[in-house]
Amino acid sequence: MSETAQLEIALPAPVARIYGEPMAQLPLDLYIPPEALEVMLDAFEGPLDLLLYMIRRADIDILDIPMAPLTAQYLLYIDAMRAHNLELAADYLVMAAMLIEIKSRMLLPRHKVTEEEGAEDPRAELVRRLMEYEQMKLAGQKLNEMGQAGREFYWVETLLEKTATWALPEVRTEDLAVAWQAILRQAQLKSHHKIHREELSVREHMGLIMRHLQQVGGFVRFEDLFDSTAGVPAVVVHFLALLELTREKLIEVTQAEAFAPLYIRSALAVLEDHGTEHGETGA
Amino acid sequence: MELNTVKRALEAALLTAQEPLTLHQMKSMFDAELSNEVLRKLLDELREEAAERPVELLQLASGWRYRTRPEFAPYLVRLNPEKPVKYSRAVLETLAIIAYRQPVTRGDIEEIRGVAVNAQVIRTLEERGWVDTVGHRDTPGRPALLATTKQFLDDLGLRSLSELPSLQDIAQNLELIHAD
Amino acid sequence: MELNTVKRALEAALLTAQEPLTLHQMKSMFDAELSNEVLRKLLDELREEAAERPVELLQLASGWRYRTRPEFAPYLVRLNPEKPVKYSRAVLETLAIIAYRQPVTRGDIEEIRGVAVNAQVIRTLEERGWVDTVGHRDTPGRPALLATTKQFLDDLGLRSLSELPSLQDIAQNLELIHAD
Repeated sequence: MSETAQLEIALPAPVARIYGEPMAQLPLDLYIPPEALEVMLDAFEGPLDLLLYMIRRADIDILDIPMAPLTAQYLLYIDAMRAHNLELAADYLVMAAMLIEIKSRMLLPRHKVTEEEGAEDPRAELVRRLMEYEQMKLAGQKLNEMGQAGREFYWVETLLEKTATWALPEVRTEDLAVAWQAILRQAQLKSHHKIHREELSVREHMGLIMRHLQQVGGFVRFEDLFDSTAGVPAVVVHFLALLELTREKLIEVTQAEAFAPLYIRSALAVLEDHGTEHGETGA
Repeated sequence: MELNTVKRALEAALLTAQEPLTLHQMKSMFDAELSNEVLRKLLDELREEAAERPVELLQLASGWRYRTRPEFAPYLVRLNPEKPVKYSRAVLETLAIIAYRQPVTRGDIEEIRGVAVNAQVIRTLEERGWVDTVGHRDTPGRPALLATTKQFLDDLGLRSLSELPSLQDIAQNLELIHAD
Repeated sequence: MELNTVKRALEAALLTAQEPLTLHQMKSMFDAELSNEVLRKLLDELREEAAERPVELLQLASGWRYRTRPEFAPYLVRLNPEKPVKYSRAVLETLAIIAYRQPVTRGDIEEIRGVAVNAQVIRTLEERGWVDTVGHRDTPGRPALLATTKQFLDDLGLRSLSELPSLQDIAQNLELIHAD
């Protein structure tokens, strides 16, 4: 199929000149009413897309593109769109220049080339780009046709009730220090709560004594509160804790007479006794 | 439309729903009217079908949902990709006060923090096994005295409370921060 | 431990997981060593068991996960307040170029499409989690190299890029269309 043959068929005589290119008539199969131009421009993804549309619509062999009529038709569209003041992307104009350049190179006398050297065809790069673009355009459509999460299918995700052992928050000692700092900062208790390391051990032992008293539920002999195997420092701290509990009135220490055994019980137990005496029920 | 297709569609919906589905929502899936009776019957069938499966179909307050049977939780715990949640500031501060000032009452905690202590905060610590009641203070209302437990020490990798960061250091750090 | 319990635990894990599970993750659920062969066999059995159910067990790029069968989508769509996204041609063509020609720069995409690529187009794909930057080309401006993610494959139900429709088939289809 020769370039000139195509030209003669499509363009018998120039009826207009666009970009200096002769135009015979509006190609009927590609004619688009001016009011549809804007829609058309939106419909194409760019000059390659427009060119592909023209080629496929006119049923042209992409490997043997008649450059003259194609260029003429392309320029006609571009010009019509510009005439309607449509914002035309620079890409369309770049393509116009490229088409004109290829077309003029086609018109130059060609060197005799062997079949293998056929890559010399000035259209080769354009054809390669058109084919690559068309492939990607179709690949995009194919991807869109594939099943997609949230459209053609949904992921299964059933409820898993978190039990008490499930992902419990971790607490490190630093977290407690930070928490204490926050308490100090907001309550300005700095002066009130400077507590020594030793005092903390006392507090720990206060808890141990209270827990012991609660388990027993009544009087405990003074000696029984102490673990003689715990070592002197522990015994001393334990005794300090006992004194502190007495001072805070959390426990009651009783002794029947001098040198008689000391008995300890929680202040609450005392309260419950009183409650019973007064005919009330204890907690 | 075949009733079996309806049932399978319901199953698919219940397996993928992020929230329990109401009967109303389930009905909205189909063009054809679905009576409450038929819907109930299909849900009952799905519940029975799940008998041999590791999930069960539950009717919850807000609707129907598949839930993993609890006996599989131990295996799933190991997969847990999400970070464990963190305790709120209220919980951590309450824990710090109980740890450092024990034994304390809820009133003591409120006085130190300067705000009311939500009962849930203390319950969280009790449920974790870190805090318990070691007695009651002999004051009106006989408030519970709270202290930390051995488990608290174990879980924090401490041998005794004296291994907690010293309050003096904490206070000094604070002074330094404010001095800057 | 009974093999059936292992299978049921796997099923429970796969039904609740919010992400596809890898073989490695599945093995970590059990104290006893689980060989790849046994694990594969159990997964195959689970896949067969799902035959009559509205879900199917799929092997994806990042692991195994249950999903609903496509024929139930029309019912499930009605429960979802959000309409499934429809991507523009620009987005789809850009996605195809990234998927088939990765890693590519924005310039490469513009070269193939013959038009400037709107930044929003690439952002749409990045926000969906389908595309991300995997490096930079050592040319002036050091443009970002874009590639598709595992999530892209997961969301399309694929194990690897090689499962994408082949470009050769697409090209052949093209010839057939134009031969008509």
